[in-house]
Amino acid sequence: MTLKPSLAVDLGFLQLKNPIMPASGCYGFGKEYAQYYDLNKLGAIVVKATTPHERLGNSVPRIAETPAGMLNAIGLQNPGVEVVLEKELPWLKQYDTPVIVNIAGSTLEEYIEVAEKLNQAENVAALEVNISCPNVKAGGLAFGTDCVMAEKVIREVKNISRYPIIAKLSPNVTDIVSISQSVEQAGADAVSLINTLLGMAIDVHRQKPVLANVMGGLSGPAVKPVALRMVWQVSSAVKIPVIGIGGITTGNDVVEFLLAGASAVQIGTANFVDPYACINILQELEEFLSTKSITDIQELIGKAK
Amino acid sequence: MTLKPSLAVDLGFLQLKNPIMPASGCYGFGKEYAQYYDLNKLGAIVVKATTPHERLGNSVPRIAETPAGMLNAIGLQNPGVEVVLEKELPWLKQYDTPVIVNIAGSTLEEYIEVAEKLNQAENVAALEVNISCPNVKAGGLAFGTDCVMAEKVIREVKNISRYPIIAKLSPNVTDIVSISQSVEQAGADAVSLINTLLGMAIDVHRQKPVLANVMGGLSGPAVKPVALRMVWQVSSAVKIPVIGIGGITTGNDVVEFLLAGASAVQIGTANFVDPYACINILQELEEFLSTKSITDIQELIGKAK
Amino acid sequence: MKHSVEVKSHKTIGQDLYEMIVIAPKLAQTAHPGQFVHIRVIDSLDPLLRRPISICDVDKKRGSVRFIYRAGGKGTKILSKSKEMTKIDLLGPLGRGTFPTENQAKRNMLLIGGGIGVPPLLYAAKELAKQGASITAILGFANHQVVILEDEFRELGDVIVTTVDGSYGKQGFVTEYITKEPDLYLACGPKPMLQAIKNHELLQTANGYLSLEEHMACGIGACMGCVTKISISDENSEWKYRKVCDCGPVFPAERVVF
Amino acid sequence: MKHSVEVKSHKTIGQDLYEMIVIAPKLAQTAHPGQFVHIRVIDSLDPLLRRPISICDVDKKRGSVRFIYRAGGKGTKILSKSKEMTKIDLLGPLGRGTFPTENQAKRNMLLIGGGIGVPPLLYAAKELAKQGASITAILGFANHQVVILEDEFRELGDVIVTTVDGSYGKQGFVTEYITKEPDLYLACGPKPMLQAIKNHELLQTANGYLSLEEHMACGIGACMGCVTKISISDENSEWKYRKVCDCGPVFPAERVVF
Ligand SMILES: Cc1cc2nc3c(=O)[nH]c(=O)nc-3n(C[C@H](O)[C@H](O)[C@H](O)COP(=O)(O)OP(=O)(O)OC[C@H]3O[C@@H](n4cnc5c(N)ncnc54)[C@H](O)[C@@H]3O)c2cc1C
Ligand SMILES: Cc1cc2nc3c(=O)[nH]c(=O)nc-3n(C[C@H](O)[C@H](O)[C@H](O)COP(=O)(O)OP(=O)(O)OC[C@H]3O[C@@H](n4cnc5c(N)ncnc54)[C@H](O)[C@@H]3O)c2cc1C
Ligand SMILES: Cc1cc2nc3c(=O)[nH]c(=O)nc-3n(C[C@H](O)[C@H](O)[C@H](O)COP(=O)(O)O)c2cc1C
Ligand SMILES: Cc1cc2nc3c(=O)[nH]c(=O)nc-3n(C[C@H](O)[C@H](O)[C@H](O)COP(=O)(O)O)c2cc1C
Ligand code: FES
Ligand code: FES
Repeated sequence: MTLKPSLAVDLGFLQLKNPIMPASGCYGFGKEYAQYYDLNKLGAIVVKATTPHERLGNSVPRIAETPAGMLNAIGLQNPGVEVVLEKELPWLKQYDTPVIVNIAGSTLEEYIEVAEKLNQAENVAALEVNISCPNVKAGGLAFGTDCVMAEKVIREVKNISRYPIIAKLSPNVTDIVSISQSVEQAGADAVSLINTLLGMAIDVHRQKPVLANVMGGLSGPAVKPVALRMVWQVSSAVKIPVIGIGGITTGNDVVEFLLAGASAVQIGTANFVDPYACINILQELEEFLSTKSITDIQELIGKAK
Repeated sequence: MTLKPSLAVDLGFLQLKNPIMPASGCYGFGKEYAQYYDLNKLGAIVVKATTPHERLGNSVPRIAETPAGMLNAIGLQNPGVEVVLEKELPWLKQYDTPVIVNIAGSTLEEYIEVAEKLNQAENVAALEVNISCPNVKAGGLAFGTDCVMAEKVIREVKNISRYPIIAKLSPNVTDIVSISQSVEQAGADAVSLINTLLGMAIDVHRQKPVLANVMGGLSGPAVKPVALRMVWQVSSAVKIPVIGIGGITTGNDVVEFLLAGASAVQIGTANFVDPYACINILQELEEFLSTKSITDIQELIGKAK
Repeated sequence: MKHSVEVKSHKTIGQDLYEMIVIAPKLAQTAHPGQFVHIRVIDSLDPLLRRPISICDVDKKRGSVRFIYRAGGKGTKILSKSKEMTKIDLLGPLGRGTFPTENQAKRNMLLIGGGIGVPPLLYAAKELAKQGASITAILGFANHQVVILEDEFRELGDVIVTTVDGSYGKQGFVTEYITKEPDLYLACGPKPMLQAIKNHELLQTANGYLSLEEHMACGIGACMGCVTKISISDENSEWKYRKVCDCGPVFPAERVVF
Repeated sequence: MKHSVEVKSHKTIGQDLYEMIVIAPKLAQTAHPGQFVHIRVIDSLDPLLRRPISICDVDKKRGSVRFIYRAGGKGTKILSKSKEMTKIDLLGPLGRGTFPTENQAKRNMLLIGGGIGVPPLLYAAKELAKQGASITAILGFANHQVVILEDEFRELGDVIVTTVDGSYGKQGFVTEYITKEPDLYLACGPKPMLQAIKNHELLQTANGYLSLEEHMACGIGACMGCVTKISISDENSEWKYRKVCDCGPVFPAERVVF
């Protein structure tokens, strides 16, 4: 018999007991999933995007199903950073799993404001700067699709924040490599990708877009090939660790992202399909390693190149 | 009882008996599907990309299945424009369905060369200029992701060709609207979109990319939401007709594209799933119109806006 | 809260309408009227999302739970093909906002259901009847082919059935047959119906509860997908988005903002 | 050429191995040895593509066709669950490059199969045996659990079974048991095996045919997905890509470029 494989991964600024973390916006602040399993089993938790002030979000419908995927247009509904500081983060203190706070804003100033406020928190392991949300007018997407703006927001947040910074990139760009290099240049400690692809669906009976917001972000298995390609490209172009996101639903999917060069992954939509998704994936991953007699998961990172 | 609905659509430069045409590269030159049904039933036929000289294409595997989609990296294998002129186009003369020839090249000169040669053909209704193939090094994609280059190649081809020009756009861009406006400016008579999204898949057992070419083009139902969104955006931004492509497998999918602003559609991957796809879709479309008592399909174009 | 349950019986009970009974003792024990389950109709990536279906009735003794649903779209059509003896994956009971069925003895209860909104009212009606509440049910349908549960409601109280096309029962909408003010009303059905009920002149002072529907992804409160406008005070028109899956699906009528 | 056929029997015949017999009179009448069908394993968008499976045997009288396949991945695992009496959608017979089984009377035929490459040789062997050809089959497998069709080949000629791990028959690879030059050889199996066969010293002057596999989308020659390198002349090493689905799946061994 072989030894139990080591699942730990090292992001440099953060050591994780395993590479699995729920993706922002797909896991609330953890409470709902805590009814299903112990959150300490996760490598880290990425919480819902936080903005300086409460946001009501978009009108409904906010959700549309698409082939092997879904569209969402939540519009960053969240209670604002103050409430997150007072209620959500303290609740997460009962777990020793690192908490990554996803931050968003409509202006550069908003990003700075929320990052600054979060410096007061006691249990934040890193900030994930969402420069890629397609669901907010004048929102993050503009920052994430332009190298100069991306560089600027990451640099400013990095300057102000006491935490490591993960830049979350948008796939809705011609050249993901140059965006990733810009944020590396700006001091990002890691990049995570992808956020959702901009898409839409139409209800042929009502003859109107399904989503009240018309367009929304496409996620789920459908986007996996695009995500994997971008992780492959970016991990060859930057020195900072890459966190892979997009359509992961199985342990094998995680292996694909690691082989493509990701050091860790995030699970989004799969949590909706099965609340135990993260746990099942973790188990499948462990079985994969055992079957292949791989003792250290980090061997896999970038191995397909 | 209502009258049989009219399925005819008018692209200005071309009248089609119905809006359904097979997409380039997914239908060869029609011969294979002619064994299944009468090609005269189609609105038009778009044939495989043609280059000035024969191209061998990429190594195998060239095909990978993905969730509700597939990747291909054919690499524009084709016999070259001379053979197309001598063998393939003459064979298609037996049908009165308009033939649209998809052209590609690695340089501006190649596009011009192939367009020039095609002026000799007797049964070409339009050229579809593929400035969006992700599978060729130094290939079309570069033209399709840059406004200046896109404008240039379309303008030059338009100048040299005696046919209406359809510019086939790549979805791998930050701003599809400005690309579409550039080609409209350059004189394109229509735009067709989308070509494939750049993606990849990894074989976790071999620990290597599935495709010999590493990356390939993602097509099929998975991409439909992205295609639909781009058709919606582009049809609001240009005056020339828009031909919708991407993941169409049912009559309802066609209705979605028409409602989003497409004047006609192309069917790609669905032909592989079912050789009768175009015919089945056509029938579903007719049934949809009958059920909704719509007498003229053109009523649907852009109606969801 | 996640169950793999066996389909005990599954049959069609009207045009595109299905009744599915599953063996799920834990669910039967814990479910409240108004709650729902979130069903994975097939172990496949397409369709990807679960489908929310209300609990129509429970049999605590036999440990079974009944659902009635319309096979209208892709997911429910697939569900309708699941055979007896096979297993189905579901989450539930879900929803903290339920129909108030406790301490309602001797009160006059009006239950108003529209189409596929009728089933969740049955469980509520049974619980109310047990306590001796006096029940009137107004059940509205599109036409005769989709009339369901009439007999079962008749066992519990007075029933008025309406059809839009007049092909069965009274012709018209449910709201046309509300004739006196109840102590409490419970309603489930399409949004326009719920709005008309809330605004009905005879229901302005009665306590009422509305069961809402919204497109859902997670079904458990994590994605913020399924919100509805709920007023935060009685005084003014200020509202916040509340999650239907978590704070609902049943909300006090006076809080629901249309 | 597109058929909706009924599954007559479907059973497991070894580790992850299934035998499926379908009622398909037209297919049975027209199929040649070496041809394949392209199967839609489920009417769903996931998995999206058809799966190519060789024709293992046909019964022209009963109008049935037999397939043997390994349920290894997503699509074939779903296929393995299709029950008797249900319908399956398939295209075929496909492939213009087939095993030459006509006018081979009295000749010495060597059939070499590796693993799941064995089934398509059975139909060829039967046709050859009918004409009185003398048949030797070398059938190679990974281990005892996946040995298939041995008895049926024994009815048609001499058989050598090999397993890589020696758990059954002779230990080793099929190429180790080629002991004399046949008039004609037919082979199907993994690429490295086919390459070793083509290069085998005893097979340098014999006529040979190899059945190839490649990832396919359309299966009918339209997508250019499934190409393989085929030399265009005997003299030099020039090759072109030819479609396995259309020009193959069987090619003359001397034309196949590895
Ligand atoms: C709390 C709740 C309880 C429900 N109880 C019942 C019930 O007991 N019986 C019944 O027949 N129906 C019920 N519904 C409605 C039912 O969920 C939808 O009809 C069903 O999800 C539609 O799926 P589909 O596969 O038929 O359609 P599709 O067209 O395949 O659906 C596409 C997507 O839209 C969503 N969707 C479409 N219509 C609705 C809708 N009306 N409400 C929510 N999501 C929708 C689907 O869930 C899916 O994500 C309930 C809905 C909710 C929210
Ligand atoms: C002409 C031909 C005849 C064949 N005959 C048989 C047979 O009789 N019995 C049998 O067991 N197998 C046969 N195969 C191989 C069989 O097609 C694959 O094992 C099968 O497609 C794998 O699908 P999956 O769902 O198991 O795997 P998945 O991993 O789900 O497959 C993913 C994708 O890769 C493709 N793929 C994976 N492996 C192969 C392969 N070896 N060849 C072609 N495509 C592949 C699949 O078709 C699918 O598109 C044949 C292949 C070809 C080309
Ligand atoms: C309902 C929903 C809400 C999301 N909200 C956020 C968010 O607040 N911040 C963010 O950075 N990404 C958000 N995302 C994007 C996900 O974190 C993730 O990048 C994306 O869904 C792709 O991963 P998946 O395919 O595993 O879902 C959201 C996604 C979904 C589906
Ligand atoms: C196998 C394959 C080959 C293709 N070859 C071409 C091509 O030669 N020229 C071109 O413009 N597009 C080509 N395409 C893109 C399609 O025409 C179409 O734009 C794309 O597949 C999206 O449509 P679909 O989802 O319906 O397949 C090809 C697509 C596939 C799958
Ligand atoms: S469905 Fe996710 S919050 Fe309600
Ligand atoms: S699979 Fe399409 S050409 Fe062979």
